[in-house]
Formats: sequence, C-alpha cells, structure tokens
Amino acid sequence: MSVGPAWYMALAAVLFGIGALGILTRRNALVMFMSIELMLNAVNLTFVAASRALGGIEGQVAVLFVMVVAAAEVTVGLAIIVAVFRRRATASVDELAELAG
Amino acid sequence: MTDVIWLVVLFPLIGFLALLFFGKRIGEPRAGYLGSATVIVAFVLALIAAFDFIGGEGEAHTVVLFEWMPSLGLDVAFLWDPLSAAMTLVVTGVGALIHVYSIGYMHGDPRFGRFFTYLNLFIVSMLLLVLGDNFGVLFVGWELVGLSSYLLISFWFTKPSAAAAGKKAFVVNRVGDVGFLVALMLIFSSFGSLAYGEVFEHAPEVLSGGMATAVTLLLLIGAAGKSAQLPLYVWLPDAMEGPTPVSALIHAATMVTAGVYLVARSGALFELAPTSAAIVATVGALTALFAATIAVGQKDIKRVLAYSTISQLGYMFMAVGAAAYVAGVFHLVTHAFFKALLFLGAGSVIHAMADEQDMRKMGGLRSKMPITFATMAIAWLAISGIPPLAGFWSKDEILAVVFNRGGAWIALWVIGLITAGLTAFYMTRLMYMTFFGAPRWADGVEPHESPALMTMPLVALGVASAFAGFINTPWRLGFEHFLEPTFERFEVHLAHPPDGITPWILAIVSVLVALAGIAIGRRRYGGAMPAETGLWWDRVENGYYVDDVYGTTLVLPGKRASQVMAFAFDAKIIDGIVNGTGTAVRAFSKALRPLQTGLVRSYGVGILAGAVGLLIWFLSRGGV
Amino acid sequence: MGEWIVFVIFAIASVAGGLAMVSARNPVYSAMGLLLTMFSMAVFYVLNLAHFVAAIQLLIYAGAVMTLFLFVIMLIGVDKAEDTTEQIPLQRPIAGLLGVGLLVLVLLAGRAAWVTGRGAIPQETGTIEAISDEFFANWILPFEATAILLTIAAVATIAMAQFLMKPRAVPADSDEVAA
Amino acid sequence: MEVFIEAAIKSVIVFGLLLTVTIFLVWIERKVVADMQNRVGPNRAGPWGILQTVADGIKLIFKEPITPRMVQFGLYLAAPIAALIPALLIFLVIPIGRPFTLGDRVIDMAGTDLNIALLYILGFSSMAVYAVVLAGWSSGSKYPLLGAVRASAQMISYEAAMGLALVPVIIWTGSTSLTAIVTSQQAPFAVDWLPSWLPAWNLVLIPSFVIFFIAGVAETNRAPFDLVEAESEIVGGYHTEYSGFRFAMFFLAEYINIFNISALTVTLFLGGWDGPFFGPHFLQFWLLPPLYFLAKTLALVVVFVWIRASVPRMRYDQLMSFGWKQLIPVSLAWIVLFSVFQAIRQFGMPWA
Repeated sequence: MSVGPAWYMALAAVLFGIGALGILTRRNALVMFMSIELMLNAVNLTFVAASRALGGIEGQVAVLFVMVVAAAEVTVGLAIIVAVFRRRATASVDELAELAG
Repeated sequence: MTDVIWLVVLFPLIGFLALLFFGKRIGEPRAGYLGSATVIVAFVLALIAAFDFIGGEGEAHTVVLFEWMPSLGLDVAFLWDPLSAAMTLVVTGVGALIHVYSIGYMHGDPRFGRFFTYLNLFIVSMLLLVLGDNFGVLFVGWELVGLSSYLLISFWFTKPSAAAAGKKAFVVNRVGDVGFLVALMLIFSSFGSLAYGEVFEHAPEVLSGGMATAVTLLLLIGAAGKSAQLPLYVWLPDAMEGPTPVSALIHAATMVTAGVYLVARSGALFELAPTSAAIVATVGALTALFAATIAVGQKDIKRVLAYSTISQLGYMFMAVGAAAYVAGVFHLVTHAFFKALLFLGAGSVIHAMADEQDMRKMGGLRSKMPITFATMAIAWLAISGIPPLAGFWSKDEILAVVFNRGGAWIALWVIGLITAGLTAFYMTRLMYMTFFGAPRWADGVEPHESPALMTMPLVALGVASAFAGFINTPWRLGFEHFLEPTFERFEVHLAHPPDGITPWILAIVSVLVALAGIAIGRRRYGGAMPAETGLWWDRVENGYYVDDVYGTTLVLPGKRASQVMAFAFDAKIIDGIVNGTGTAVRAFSKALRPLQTGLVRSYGVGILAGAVGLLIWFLSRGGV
Repeated sequence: MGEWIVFVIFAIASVAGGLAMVSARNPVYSAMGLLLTMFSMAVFYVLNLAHFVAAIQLLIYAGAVMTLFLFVIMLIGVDKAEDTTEQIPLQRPIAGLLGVGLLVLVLLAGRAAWVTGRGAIPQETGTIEAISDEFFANWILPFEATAILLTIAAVATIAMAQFLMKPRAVPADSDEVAA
Repeated sequence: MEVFIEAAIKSVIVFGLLLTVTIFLVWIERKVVADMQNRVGPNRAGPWGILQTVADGIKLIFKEPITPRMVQFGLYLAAPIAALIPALLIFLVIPIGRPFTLGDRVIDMAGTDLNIALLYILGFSSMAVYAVVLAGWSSGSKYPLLGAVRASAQMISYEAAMGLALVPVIIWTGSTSLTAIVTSQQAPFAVDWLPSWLPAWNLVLIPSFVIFFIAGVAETNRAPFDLVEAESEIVGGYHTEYSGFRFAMFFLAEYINIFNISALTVTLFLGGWDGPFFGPHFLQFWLLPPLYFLAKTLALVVVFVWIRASVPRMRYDQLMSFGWKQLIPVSLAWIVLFSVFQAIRQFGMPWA
C-alpha cells in the first residue's frame, strides 16, 4: 500500500505556505533566501510525486532543472548578500530601502 | 567591344574613389592628372564603342550589370544606342577638356584634390544618367548630378553667396524632381516596369491620351527644373558662383541638357501627347526670348553667359517640343562646344583679370590675350549663327523645322528669330565690352594670357565649334542618320526641315537677323562705353526681379508658415502633448509612489496576495 | 504500510524543519531546519522511486547549497540570535492570513484536481540511464542552456568577489561591526 | 520480511566490521608511524600493544564530558553524531565480496547494491562537512570556528576534484553501481601481448586513481592536508572543545573515513574483492574475496599512514591553490582526454 500523490501534494502545499510565511515575516536576507529554497523544494516534491503518478520521467527532469537553476541562483544571491554586507554591515532587508518612492 | 561600355563608367568611378580617399595625399597637380586621365580614357573607350554607330551598322543593345530591385524588375543596365553614345561622347569629351583646363584654373586652391573628386563624381553621375537603360538608373544619375552640381556650386562654401547659390540650385531642382518622380510612379503603375524598351514599346496600347499628357507634363516639370526652363530657371544664374570650369561643364554643356535628353529619350511618350509637346515647345520659345532679353542687360560676364545658356536651352526645348529631336540634340552638341568654349574663355579672362567678373572693368583685352580672344571670337560668331560655324547649322535647322510645322508654330519661329537677333546683339556686347575699346581695368591688374593647360582646351573647343556643324548639313544629314536607330526603334516621327527653296530663304533671313544684331551691337559698343541706366536697364539687369517675386510669393509664405509651425504649433501643441504626457505621468507616479516602500517584504505581500487572488478566481470559476 | 510509516515520520520532520527554519532566531538553526527538510525531501524522492533525483538532492541541496548558506552565515557573522520584532505595521497578521489562505485555497484547488494516475511506475524509470536518455534525447537544448547558466553564475560570483575585494569601499565606521 | 532481516543482519555486520577495523587501524597507524620515526610505539596492552586502542576507548568513555559555557548545546551534541552517521552509511554500498547463493537467494556481499552508489557516496561524504562546521560553530570559541571554516572550505574544494575523478570511472565502466564496477574490472586487458588470465582492473584509469586518492586524503583531513587540526595555528581544530566520548566519536569517524576512502579506492580502481581464486567452493566464494578486499584496503591505509609520516603539512593558501589550480584542472583535462579516447574506442577515428 503506497502513499498516493495527493498526500505529497498536500505536504508540498504546507511546505510552500511555510516558505511563503518565512519570506513575509523574516528580515534576515539569508533566511528569506532559505525560505525561497524551501518553496522550490516544495514544488520539486510535487513534480516528483506527479511524475510517479503519471508514470513518466519528465517530472524528475524538471526537478533536475530546478535544482540547477536554484544552485546558480544561490551562488549569485549569496554573492550579492555578501557584497551588500561588506558595504552596509547588515543582512536585514528592511534597512535596504533606498528604492522607496 | 561595345559590351564593355561599363568601363566608360568604371574609369571615372575609380578616379572618384581614389580621389575621395587619397585626394589630399596625391597632391596638387597629380590629383588633376589622375582625374583627367580617367575621363580621357573613358572618352577614348566611348569613341571606340561608338565606331559602329558612326559606320551606320551598329545596333542598339542593353548591357545588364546586375539585378537591382528584382521585385520591381529593375536592373542596373546600360543602354548603348546612338543617342546615349552621342551624349556620352559629349560628356566625356567636353568633360575631359574641362578637366585639363581645371588643372590650370584651380591651381593653388587648397581643396584642389576635392574639386577633381567632385568633377569625377559628376562625370560618373552624368554617364549613369545618359547610359541608363531604364528610368530607375536615369533617376539615380539625375539625382547624383544634382548632388554634384550642389557640391560644385558651393565649392567655395566659405563665400556666403556661393553657399546660398548651391542651396538654391538644390531646392529648385527638388521642385522639378518631385514632378519627375511622380511621372516615374505613374509610368511604373501603368507599365509595371521602368525599362525604356518596355515602356516605349507598349506606350501606344497602355497609355490613354490623358494619362500620356499627365506623364509627359510631369516629365516636363522635371526637365524644366534640371534644364532651367521658364518657371524654374532661377537657380542657373546664381550657379555661376561656382568655379568657372564647373559653370562650363555642368551649367552649360552637360547637366543642364539632361532635360533635353529626357524629352528626346521619351519621344515615344510625347508622340502620344501632342498638347504636352506643344507646351514643351512654347515653354522653350518663351524661355529663349525671356532669357535673351535679360542677358542683354547683365554686367557680369558669367551671368550673360548663364542667361545665354538658358536661352539656348530654350531653343533645344523648342526643337524637341516640335518633335525635331535630331535638331534638338544637334544643337545640344554644338552648343556644348561653343558654350563651354565661351565659359572657359570667360574663365580665362576672369583668371587674367584677377577674379574680376564685371565687364565694365574690362575692355581692350584683345592684344593681351590673343588665344583667348581668337577662340572666343569663333564661339561668338558660332552662337550668333554666322555660317559656316557650328551654331548656324543647328540653330537654323531648329528654326526651319519649327517653321515647317506651320500654323501657330510660325509664332514660335518668329520668337526664335527675335531671340537669334538678341543673341547676336548681347554676344557682340559681351565681346566688345571685354576685348575691344579702351582698358577700364582696376588698379594693379595686369592681364596676361593663361597657361597652356588652359588655352589648349580652348583651342580644341574652338576647332570643334567651328567645324561641328558639318556633321549635319542639309546636303549630308550625317547626324540624323546616326541618331535614326534610336527613334526608328519606337516609331517616333521626326519633324523635318522643309524641302526646296524654303530653307535657303529661312537661312538667309536668320543670317540677316544675326548680322543685324551684330551690327547694332558693334555700333553701340564699338566706341566708348555707353551708360546703361534707367528703369528698363534696371529691370533687365535684375532679371525682371523674378527672384524677388518668387521670394515674396513663394518663399516668404513658406517661411511664415514654418515659423507658425515651429513657434506656435510645435512649441505649443506638439510640445504641449509631450509635456502634458510627462506631467500626467509624473502626477500619476506621485500618487503611486507610496506603494514603492523599498521593503522587499511588502512586495512579497503583494505577490502572495496576487497568488491568493488568482486562486480565488480560478476556484470561483469552478475548478482550474 | 512501510511506506506510510516512513512518509509520516519524514512528513512530520520536514514540516518541523520548515517551521524551525522560519521561527528560529538564529540563522544557523534556520539552516539546520532547512537541512532537515531537504533530507526529508530526499527520502520522499526515494519513496517515489526517483533515486537519482534523491542522490542529486543530497549532493546539491544538502551537500552544496546548505553548506554555502552556513558558510556565508558564519563568514559575514550573522550567526547571532537576532531581533525578530516586527517593524512593518500589519505585516505579521497579513502574512499569516495570506499564508493560511494560500494553503487552504491550494488544498481546495487540489481537491478539485489532484493528480491521479496509474500509480506506481516500474522500478526502472528513476535510474540514471532512464534520466540520461530523457536528458540527451529530448532536453538537450535546455540542458546545454543550464550549463551555460551555471557557468555564467560561477563567473559572476567570482567577478563580484574579485571586484569587491580590490577597492574595499567600506566606510571606516561600518567596517566589521558584527564580526 | 526476509528483506528486512537481511538488511538488519547486513547492517549489523557492516557496523561491527567498521568498529573493529577502526580499533585495528589506530593501532596500525601508531605502530607504523613509530617504526618510521624509530620509536617503539604502543607495547604494553596486549601482545605488541594491540589492545592499546581498546584501552584508550574505554578511558574516553568514562572520562567526564566537559561542556564549555558558550556552546550552543543542541548542535554541540549533534555534531559528533553527524560526523559518525555518514561515515557509517557510506560503507553500506561497498561490496566486500563475491555475491553467493544461500538456498534460493542471491546474497550480495554488500550492505545494498544501489545503482546510484557513487552518487550516494558523494552525497553522504558531502554531508560530513556539517559535522565539522557545526562542531566548530557550536563550540562558541574562536579556534574551533576557524578550524571549521578551514575544514569546510577544504572539503568542498576537494570534493569537486573527487567527483571529477569519478567521471572517467563511470565512462569506462558505464555504471554507477559499485557491484557493476567491480564486476567489469574482472575482464582481461583488451590487448594481445598480455596474458588473458591477468585481470585488467581499472588500471587505465591511473590518473583518476591518483587524483581520487589525493582528494581522498584531503577529504579525510589527513596529513599533509590536516590544516583543520594544525596545533601550531589553531590548537586542536574544530573539535578543540570536545572531550570524552564526544571526542571519541569524531576520532572514530575520522578513522572510518580513512577506511572508507581506502575501500572505495580499492573498489573503483584496484579490482575490489577480485584476486587469484583457488581451492574449494567456500574458499573461492566466502573467504578469499573478503580477504583480498581487506588486504588491499589495509595496504592503502598503510599508504595513508606512510604519507602522514613522511610529508610535512601544507600552508593553507598552498592547499587551496593546489586544489583549485592544479587538481581540478588536471581532472578536467583528464576527463576530456579520456572521453576522446573512449569515443574513439567506441566509434572509431573521426575520419574512419
């Protein structure tokens, strides 16, 4: 007796919601970044579950692409955070509000 | 051999490119040698290529270089037939002589190399114009000669009058070009092609009478612009601001005859529109008379020649309007020789008088400049129509042909005759004021004969002016036979001089008129310089104030309108719209600006709210 | 049955990890929470017979990405418990509302259209061979594109590090405050 | 149900083996280093001091675990466990002997035969970084943190070279399953002038072998890459603040890792459990393969020790530039070269 895809989807929805909450409530740029990763992972889970349920492999391929892009995103994003930190000595996104209108 | 006529264009083109890029480095005399050599080579090649026609056994044919606009069926192709051959020979021949002359004339000019660059560009353009096998190539050449004319008129652009003259020539030519361009569009929409063969072959079937008239009248506007005919002639006198060789080459011998060439080339179209042809002839006759009267009162030696050119072009128009294409082209050729000679002689005089152009300050140059005087005297008699010089034959043929048409054409003949008398008179005036009588030179001017580089072309042109008439005498119509293939091909009906005794009577009449003109001139100017003041002289000298009339009736309203557009319409309405948009955007953004908090997390709330909203929308639509 | 047990255990673990990540005041603990979630993900992938993806998840996310996060946290010295009081008014309530709303709506939408299918797929599909066949037959262009993307990202990162090193445009008073 | 029983038995055997071997390894190291340095080494507990390690272990277990004041206690406790778990798990996929039949079941002499075993190993070895980072950070002290940062940078760097060194292996054998890799190595050389009974192993991959082994030494933070615990600079490295049994776990993990790397090298490049087989059935299938495997692995361990005893420690910048500017470019070049070689082998010359 195996776990149906619906459960994975529901779990992914929960994780996605947690990630979204993290982005909205945390000030630390690094934690926000992690929240984004969590959301990406939640989506990946739906891909894999759907891939199994539909009997195809494209879902797993999509997951691999997401991972690659996420890896690239993390390197650049972290480099930006480090650069910002060098200049501003803060990782709090609330203090980076120069673009306010 | 004749397939290589593209070489005729290629050599001046090479000269142009070489001078364009290396003109300054090549240096003063060598740039002139290079330019002249390429044109001389072109002339020799053209001469060789034209041998077949001279022998009477050549066939007109087309040389396709490459496809230009395949979708329009437009090729870059050259047509080698007697008409284009004659034009090519005139262009390269006179062009070569004037190139050589310019080496002497432009000596010491800081932009010596650039001058020859432009001259070569002009030769290339003019060859494109006359050699093109379709109206497309013709038009390209047409515009390019306009460009080189502009560049050369304002060659001394630091002189404000020269710059203004160049601009004027350019603008006035554009007016004519608009008509020409519309004519080309009409032709293309009617025939679906711009190739001469296609158009002229099918003209009788395709064109209705009205359409033919429209097309030919529009062509006439273009031709009048380029050839300085009546309403659009005003640029040519001002074009004398350019260096004298330019006046000789472009504004007397070659470019201004492009209109004549165009009408002659389009003979098959004018055949279908007798009204247009009559209008062409009338315009020509009126221009001839009008310009001749103005020429009588000019003080500036080059302006006399300029108005004379306009007048002679009027003759040619009269001829081609009367379907006497051979006579028109014949006059074109002879005129090219003697008018170029006159200009070059005038240039020689100006050169000798240290750039003085006012004839009142000349006089008595005969002994100082014998060669110039002798050659100019030939040209004087030639243009006056004294046999057996070139001008007599061609002008007389035109008058005879016009007379032979009968009816209202007789009036045109009378005008032509009066013009002939006036021509003889003002040319005599020019000669006497310049070469005879007592010197009236300004202080410090020491006239001297020009260098050999300048006199050699004078002599060559003098010989041509003297004998060119014999190519088409009533006893031996050589030139007519030469040109026949061109017009035969499309069944253009040529007007012919009358038979029997009539031409002799006409010739005697015109010679008598010419002699009378010379006699009056000699009487009036043979002695001391008469005072030329008074209302009449004032009007004539200023060309009946046509420029001022144009200025107040056309240019001034245009200026006013553009001022209104610039300072009222553009500043208030256009800018108002732009500024209003800007103000509106600014106000709008001011209202929206608080949304831009700079806080990433606030934006995140927006994104998530959007996602939630979309989900609600999907679900309310009943499923995804 | 066994799958259910594993699923429940790791579902709880992943949710707990996520919540820990969001709520931890110290970023190091946040990273640990996320690590737990990622590890659970790998387990889920194994349960769904995506062995290769699971290995890559371990290698990329757990092995590289999270290490990088930890590294940066320690490098720039934000590994302290931080003030988590909210300064943007209404941010917390709105965020909570939207988060819960999103969850409920997704679940509702899911009820309308859960993915259903043939169930378990044959054992073979998650293997390296199957995935590489898919990659190099049908996805070669995106594959190469991501390769280029990765290269660009690496170059960009190095460039940023290099160019920021040289001028060292840090105001004296803000230099190394937290470290 | 049988599956679970088999898995449980295998796990127990593997873990037991690892722990036993570790005790032996520590003794070997101390003895060999002592010999090389012209000392006696442990010689009191048991014959030739063979029980010295056991004595040490017992002492550590009963020692008081000191907890410094500034530690983040949860992670401080988790770190040693995090070090031990990947070390134990990695060995699960390494085949230690020839598969044999028991009744009607085919039993693999490995914890499990994963078809992604190589990736599994890479994944878990990268997990080992966490133990180092967390231990250093949670100690709340400067020197462990510096050691941890050094260690993690070093491990990440050399992991790249390690992964790259594996690529030719995968290309050559066409599989990421360790069982398949070992099996494929039993084929003879594909040339005429060598006897057909001589197994080829993966000797064509000698450059990969060298790279992998160097990276392995660096991965396990062994000399000459033991910057992590450079006493002269940063005291004891990331586990400075650990004592007692908590320290023992780090110690254990380090030696298990050494054993793992050696075993993996043997499996990938030196034919695994392959060797000259003779004698009766049980000898051929049960006894000799694990023995050959252990012998080869222990030989490599001795090489580890040998290196430690003879090569001085590198400077940190030398370490990083060696990893990034020499080892990785060489690996990449070797991959390209080998791919071309393999492509020619399979598809012929481009002009053929």
